[in-house]
Amino acid sequence: MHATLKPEASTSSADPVLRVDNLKAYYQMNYFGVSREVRAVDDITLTIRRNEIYGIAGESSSGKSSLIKTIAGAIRPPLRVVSGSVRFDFDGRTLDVYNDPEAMKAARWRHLSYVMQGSMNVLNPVRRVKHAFHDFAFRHMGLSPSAFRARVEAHLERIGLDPQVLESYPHQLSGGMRQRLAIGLATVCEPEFIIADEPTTALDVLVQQDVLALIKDVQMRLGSSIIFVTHDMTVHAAIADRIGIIYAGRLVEEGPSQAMFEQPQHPYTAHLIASLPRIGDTTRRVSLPGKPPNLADPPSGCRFHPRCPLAIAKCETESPPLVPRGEGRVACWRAGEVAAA
Amino acid sequence: MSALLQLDHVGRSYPVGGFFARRQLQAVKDLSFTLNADRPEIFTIVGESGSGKTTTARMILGNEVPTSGVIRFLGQDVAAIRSRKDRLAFMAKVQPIFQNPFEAFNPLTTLDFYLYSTARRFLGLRTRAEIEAAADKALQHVGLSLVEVRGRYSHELSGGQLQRIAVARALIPSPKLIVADEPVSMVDASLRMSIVNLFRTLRDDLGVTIIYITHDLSTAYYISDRVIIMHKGDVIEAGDARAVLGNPSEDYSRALRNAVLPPDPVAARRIIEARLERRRAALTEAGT
Amino acid sequence: MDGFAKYLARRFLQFILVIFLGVSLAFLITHLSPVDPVEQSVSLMTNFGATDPRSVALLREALSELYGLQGSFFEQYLAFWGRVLHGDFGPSLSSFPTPVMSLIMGALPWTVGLLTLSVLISWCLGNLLGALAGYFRSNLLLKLSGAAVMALHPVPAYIVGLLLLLTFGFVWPVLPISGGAQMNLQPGFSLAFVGSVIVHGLLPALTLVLVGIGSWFISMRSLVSNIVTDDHVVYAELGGVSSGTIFSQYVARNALLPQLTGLALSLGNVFGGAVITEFLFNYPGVGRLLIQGIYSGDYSLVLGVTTMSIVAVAVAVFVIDLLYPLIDPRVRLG
Amino acid sequence: MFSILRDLLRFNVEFLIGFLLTGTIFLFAAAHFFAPYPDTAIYLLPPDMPPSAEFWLGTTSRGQDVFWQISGAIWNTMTFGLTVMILSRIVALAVGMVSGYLGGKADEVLMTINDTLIALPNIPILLLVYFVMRDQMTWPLLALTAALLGWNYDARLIRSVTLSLRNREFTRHAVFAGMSVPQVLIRQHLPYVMPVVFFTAMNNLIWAIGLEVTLSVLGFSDVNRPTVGGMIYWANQHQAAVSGIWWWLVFPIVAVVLLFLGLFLLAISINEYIDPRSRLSRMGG
Amino acid sequence: MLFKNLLAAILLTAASVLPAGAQDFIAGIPRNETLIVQGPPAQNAEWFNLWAPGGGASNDGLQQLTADTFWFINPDGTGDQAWTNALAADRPQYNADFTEMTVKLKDGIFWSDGVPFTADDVVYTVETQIAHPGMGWSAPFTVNVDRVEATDPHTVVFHLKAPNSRFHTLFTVRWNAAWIMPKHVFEKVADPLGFNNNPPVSLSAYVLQSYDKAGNWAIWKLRDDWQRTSIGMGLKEPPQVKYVVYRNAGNPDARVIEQLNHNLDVINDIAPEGMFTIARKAGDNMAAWFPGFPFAHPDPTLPSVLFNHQVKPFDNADVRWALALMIDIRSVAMGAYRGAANLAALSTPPTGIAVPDYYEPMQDWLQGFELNTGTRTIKPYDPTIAEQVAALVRPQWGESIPSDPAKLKTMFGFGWWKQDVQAATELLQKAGFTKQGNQWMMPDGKPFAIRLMVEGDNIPTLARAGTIIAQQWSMQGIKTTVDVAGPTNGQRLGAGDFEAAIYWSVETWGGHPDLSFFLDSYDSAYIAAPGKTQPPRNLQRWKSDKLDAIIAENRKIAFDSPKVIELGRDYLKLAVEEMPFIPLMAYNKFAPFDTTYWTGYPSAADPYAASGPFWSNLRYMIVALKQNPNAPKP
Repeated sequence: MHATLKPEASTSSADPVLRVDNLKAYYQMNYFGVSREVRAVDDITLTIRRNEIYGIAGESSSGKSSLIKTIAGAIRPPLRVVSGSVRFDFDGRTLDVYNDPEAMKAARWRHLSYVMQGSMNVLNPVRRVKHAFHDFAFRHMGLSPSAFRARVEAHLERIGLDPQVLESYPHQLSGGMRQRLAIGLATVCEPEFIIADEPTTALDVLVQQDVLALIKDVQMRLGSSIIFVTHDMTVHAAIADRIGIIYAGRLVEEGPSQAMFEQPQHPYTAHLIASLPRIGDTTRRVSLPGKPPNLADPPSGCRFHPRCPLAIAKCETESPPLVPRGEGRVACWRAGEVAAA
Repeated sequence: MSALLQLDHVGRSYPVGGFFARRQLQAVKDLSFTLNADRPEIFTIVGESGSGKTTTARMILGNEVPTSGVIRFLGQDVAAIRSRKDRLAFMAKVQPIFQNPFEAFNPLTTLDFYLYSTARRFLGLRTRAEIEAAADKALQHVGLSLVEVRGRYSHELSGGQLQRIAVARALIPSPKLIVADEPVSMVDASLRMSIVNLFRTLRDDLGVTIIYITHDLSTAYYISDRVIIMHKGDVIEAGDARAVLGNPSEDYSRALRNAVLPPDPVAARRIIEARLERRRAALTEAGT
Repeated sequence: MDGFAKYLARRFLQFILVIFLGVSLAFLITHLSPVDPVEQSVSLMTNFGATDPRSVALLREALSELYGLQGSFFEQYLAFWGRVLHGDFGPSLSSFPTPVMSLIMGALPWTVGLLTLSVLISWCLGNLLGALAGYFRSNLLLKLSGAAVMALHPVPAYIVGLLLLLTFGFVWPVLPISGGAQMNLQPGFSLAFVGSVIVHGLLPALTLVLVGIGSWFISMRSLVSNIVTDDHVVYAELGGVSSGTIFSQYVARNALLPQLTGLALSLGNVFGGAVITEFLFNYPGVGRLLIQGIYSGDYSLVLGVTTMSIVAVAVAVFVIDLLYPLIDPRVRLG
Repeated sequence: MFSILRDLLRFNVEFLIGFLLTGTIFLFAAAHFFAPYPDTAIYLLPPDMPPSAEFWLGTTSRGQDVFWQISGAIWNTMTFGLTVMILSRIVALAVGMVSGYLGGKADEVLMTINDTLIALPNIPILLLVYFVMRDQMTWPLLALTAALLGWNYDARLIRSVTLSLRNREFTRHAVFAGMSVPQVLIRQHLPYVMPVVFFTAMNNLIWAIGLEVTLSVLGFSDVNRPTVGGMIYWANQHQAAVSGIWWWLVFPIVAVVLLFLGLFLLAISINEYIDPRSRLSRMGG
Repeated sequence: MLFKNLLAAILLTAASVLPAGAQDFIAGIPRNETLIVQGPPAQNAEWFNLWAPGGGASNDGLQQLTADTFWFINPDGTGDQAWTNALAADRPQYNADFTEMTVKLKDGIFWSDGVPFTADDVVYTVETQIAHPGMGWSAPFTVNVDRVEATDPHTVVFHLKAPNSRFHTLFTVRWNAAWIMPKHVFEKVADPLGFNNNPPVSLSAYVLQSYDKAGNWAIWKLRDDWQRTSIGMGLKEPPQVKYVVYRNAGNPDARVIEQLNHNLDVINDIAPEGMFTIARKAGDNMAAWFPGFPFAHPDPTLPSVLFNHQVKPFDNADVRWALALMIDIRSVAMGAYRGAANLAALSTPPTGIAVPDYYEPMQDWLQGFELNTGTRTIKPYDPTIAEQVAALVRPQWGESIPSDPAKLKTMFGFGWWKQDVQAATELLQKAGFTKQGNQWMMPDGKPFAIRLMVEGDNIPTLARAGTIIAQQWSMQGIKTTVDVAGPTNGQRLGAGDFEAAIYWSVETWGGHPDLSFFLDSYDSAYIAAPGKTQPPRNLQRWKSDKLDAIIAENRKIAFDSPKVIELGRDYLKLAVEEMPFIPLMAYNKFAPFDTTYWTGYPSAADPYAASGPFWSNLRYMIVALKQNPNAPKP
């Protein structure tokens, strides 16, 4: 095993680069009298350390995407931050995403970059790719135009892209190339922190493998922290140092990936892992009963209880707190019993 | 043995490219296989994007016409079915399941309308009660009931539920063949297995043959009877699913097989690590 | 390239077909007109003098022969196409025997100059304001100018022109309200003449700009408000790209592409003249010529103008279709 | 239906203002049915009276009450404009959707017709048709003619929307659910096309009213029927603009602008309401 | 920022350009030597061939200022002062049976290119036109002239195909006439019909200076040898108007604005309201036919309600009379002209010599005229209409309206028919009509409805009159709709494609009592079959044996015979009895003059010449104008 690929998290440093405290972000909608409040991010606290890949997992509309958008400061009405804070620590300076907009704007791309889902649409379709690099990165680099160009080309080569792509229009590139380009764009300034929203979803298996390797490569080289979202547990298994499981807007379990796959603490996590098919195994997989909760009207108590095989009376009334357990944290009244089940 | 579906050296090419540089893309090349009418099975087509698997599905459904070869369904040339009456008769026997359940249902149309329309058009039912009974019966097959669906819109249900409703709708005319194009790729992992399990039930209990089109080798392995692996329009490998997927013989199939990330951090990391090593080696080589 | 050639051939065929159908329709309608050019000439020549009924009959006969209006409808139609293919619309009936073409050519520079400029100005201004208003939604100045444009939009051209005419010709008489240039000034590229043309064009041009700006504004604003929610715009904002760059390179640039088709159509329509504005300001353009032609039953003239306009619009659409791939990289490269 | 109206009124300021404006003008226009004098009657009142307590909007040089003239004129002009708008919307919808959905030969034929009509210059054609029809040129016929000239550009827009809908999965799904072409077009595609229809409807209405005024100014109007263009026509005949009878021209224009603003606000708020995106977010999900 | 810059740029441009725009109305021509006249837009502006169709500048000064012929009649004049010998040295001389006309020409007249004008030009004019059908006077020459000869350079003899005592009228200008062609120019041309005659040589005092190819203006300059023209010979002083500018001044509003801005000295036609605006705003700088209300100049044409006698029930004189009696002429005068109408009960325009020859002497007859309604006889004439109209306009115009009935008659007309609904009812009943509720039914049981055709905005006052008459008839139970015919008006009138129309079928010399100008064409021989085109004048297709007799009699006598007036009166009486059309008034034109630069315009008080810009008689006004000493100095 290669030394740098140890699954153990955060060996290099333990100081947090991102602190999310009691973050609540709700969709507050009012359409012609239909008022709805969707608690997409409901009281989430987490920290991400330097040089760490933190994966966020959960099913669709669990709020994982809203969480990452809120962290990135990429929210638009009707999604609003209700309370809590998102703070980054760059160069010893603390930046509150929602209190220092100017400083945040200056820090973007230099310290903090973003890889979006659907790389198809993130690049301006009517301009050549090189303009995107110029617009996003030029002012941070302090280089002459030609030196900048050289730097960008070198960077692209390093991630396995022909610098010729700079002269292309986005739609001329394949999905895999675009996704690689998006990662190239996000890393050209060598930021400390990268936010990635479903970076490999909708990619073919071979390309996905390639892109994951690229992300890992870049991360190791730059020593950046990455927070990324995907519903695909196998992707988390492949590159996340730690994983946070979101269910119905809440963080229900968090822990080092190895430990989580070996011994999930929350019944939902356990189910997610158990339902994964694997080649060579045709034993019948059971699926989770019931349907995902409606965030506009979530279940009482533990939000997972209607679908939980271990649910007891207490789960219906009392919401379990997220408490440390083992190497991570878990929010479940019967956390100890999951592994046994 | 009578053939339910027979593809005989089927090919399909498109003009592609932009305004000034057009060329022909051979999306499917010389594809042949036969499904037996007497023995229902799950026949899987595995391939990445651009492999031609979706084009194949569209040709089988009659949405596209092969540029070469013939597709016969119960002996009839699919491409020759033109009149609305014949189309309806054909559609009663061959039904699709689409990739994205949120896309497959118009968000502004209630879900039950699809069920009712199918029942009315293919079963010739007229009264409200008959139609609802048919819809309910089909929903029961997928573990739902009309009460849960009536008057609902697609956004009110989860992807897994929608996909099951899509299956139920396809079942209403008692089709012989269901063509499912990437039916689980947009469904959450936790719900994916419920759909896949459903296909098994359909095959075993209702005797429906299913063409399952996917890029996901693990679910393909999980439910398929037979499989073909396509790459850039060509069939790379074909045969019994367990044999082909468990132990692929062609390079491409093997690469595909090896790219599947296992749900195990140690093993998964090893795959990424190996890929990374190759990348670095390639870059170093290029650098020197 | 094979595909492109095929596309070109098909598109060209359609282009020809559009012109053929359009001109034929115009021919049909003009020839159904109840205004008889012979009668118009007869009444012009007899209205004010002592008239002997016998000589009127004689005159009518002579003119009818002179104007070449004998022959069946279909024969006239064939003869018409025969002439048009040679770029000739025949003699004008109300200005016999001056060729229609030379009448149109006399009026065309005026109209083309006036309308091309006004269309371009209103297009640029409307799109700029619309894009700004769509992007900077909360800017008060933009909101106000938007409201002004919106209020102006439904006001008919005639009223806008009349208001300008009254304002600058009557209340504050500083601008010429009639004609294309100062009287007794010989046309040419002299400073005096060009200056005079510009001054005379100000009010009609302003009318056209004010009238035209609204629809560009509205469509651009709605295009922009759709584009601002596109991923690439959101992404650029997340990338800390300056709002000026986002506005010009990410928003306006994308929104302008569909507007180009509209611009081409408007420019094609230039050849039909601006009937009301030219009528009001007595501008010596094609629009006024057209009205005169209609009034005097000069269907050669009307048909000439209409045909020119049809061809111009068809060409404009054809050209923009051909140019579009050069303008929009998505179409070019698929 | 009523609850939609209530929701719109309660929760959308734009709709409220638009509704009030349009409603007021509509009531004002409808009031002409109860006018104290027939709207074609002339010289019943002292001419040229400026706005006053007795004649709120003054009187014309023809001895008509401007208030009641505008009332009838707005009604007639609106009827004309709306007729043109609705007729041309129907044609645009039918042609655009059928052309976009069916594609192929049908599309080529329809689009060639469409392009031909785009190339035809409107004003001369309308004037000529007016000449040809003369006495028979009643306003419904004129509206029909205008409608036939006014749908083509919008049909292209609708076609492009339908074209993109045609390849959506739900369209194919609908076909496999046995829905017929009209069912697919009306049930599945129409909701997505409606915003385009509404958006273009406003421009079309403006165009139609502008056309009515243009024809009237050029002297092509039925003088027996008061319209906004007709009022301008008669004001011109009496040189109201230079004679200082400003109320004869200004008030009808103000009424048209207010009416348009009202309709525009209604259109954008209804558009927001029926827009699939907004409907979906309203429904949740 | 952008807006500010843009705004600044616009303002700056405006500031620098606007004053330039206001300066120098006509390039290079002194304003105080220039008369600016409203002309029509010239289509085909480069066409100066007056003798062939082709549009061009004919009415933009070409015929008014450069063409000449034998005689002129001033339509506003009376007696001998109305007659002018132009190219002819004397009045026309006919032989006894009117088959030969001899014209003596003045000596010393030259074309503007220095070629002398001779009898050969006249002969050439007639012969060339006969040889080229389609030329303007080709048809009347062909019909009338057997042979023309120049017996000496200053004598022309016309040999006619048939007796015609009015042949000279072809060469007598009221509005225009057969103009003499320059033989030395046209004889070099292969096709006189296709020749644009650009630039034209002039036979009169002015010559073309420059013109707008777009047809918006044409400028004429006084000839250096102006004395060598028929008009110049008679002048004692040189004309002060050096330049005449015919310009298309746009719509009526623009005309008013331009005159108030002193950019248009002579207006041809505006609405009464525009006239009032000028009167109000221009103050002393304005002149008009009447110095105060009603301002308007009455043209010798007679707007009437025309009926198509070939359409039932308009063939019935009782119906026509009933319709006439339903009209309240005061409302018509007020509505059409704001009271400024010169009303006419007789079928000839109350202008020029018609006043002393017809209107004044026939007042007694009119007052005594009795109409049989079927149940009784009434005397429908109301001689006090002028006073009644005066009373209606006095609130607005106050003291400027005189109280002397004689003066009022010159302003508002001599009288008209009193509105008499009862008599109209009786007449309709006599004609077999019945009334159901407030709706008249025709004898065949159908509702009596009328489509009243008007031309529209070309002649707004008549359209306005039409709407009022329609309203009055409608109120009396005959549903009348106004039908705007626009440019098709002339054709529809000619083709008989109308029921009733507001137009005129009577035009006179104005300055001469002979009515043959229109009356000759009323001969029943010329009446076209229904649907066929009727030659001009008898648009109502009135057929009457008595009328035919009058026409035949009139043809036999000489133009200047005193019997002409007697026959005229016979015709007028017949027209009152049969009411073939309802005469309304003279065609009053509001044609104000700007006196800032020029004074001495003709007026009701001094009607020395016609003043309508399109009238060829205008030349006599132009040479008589005097510079205003108070004009702004250039």
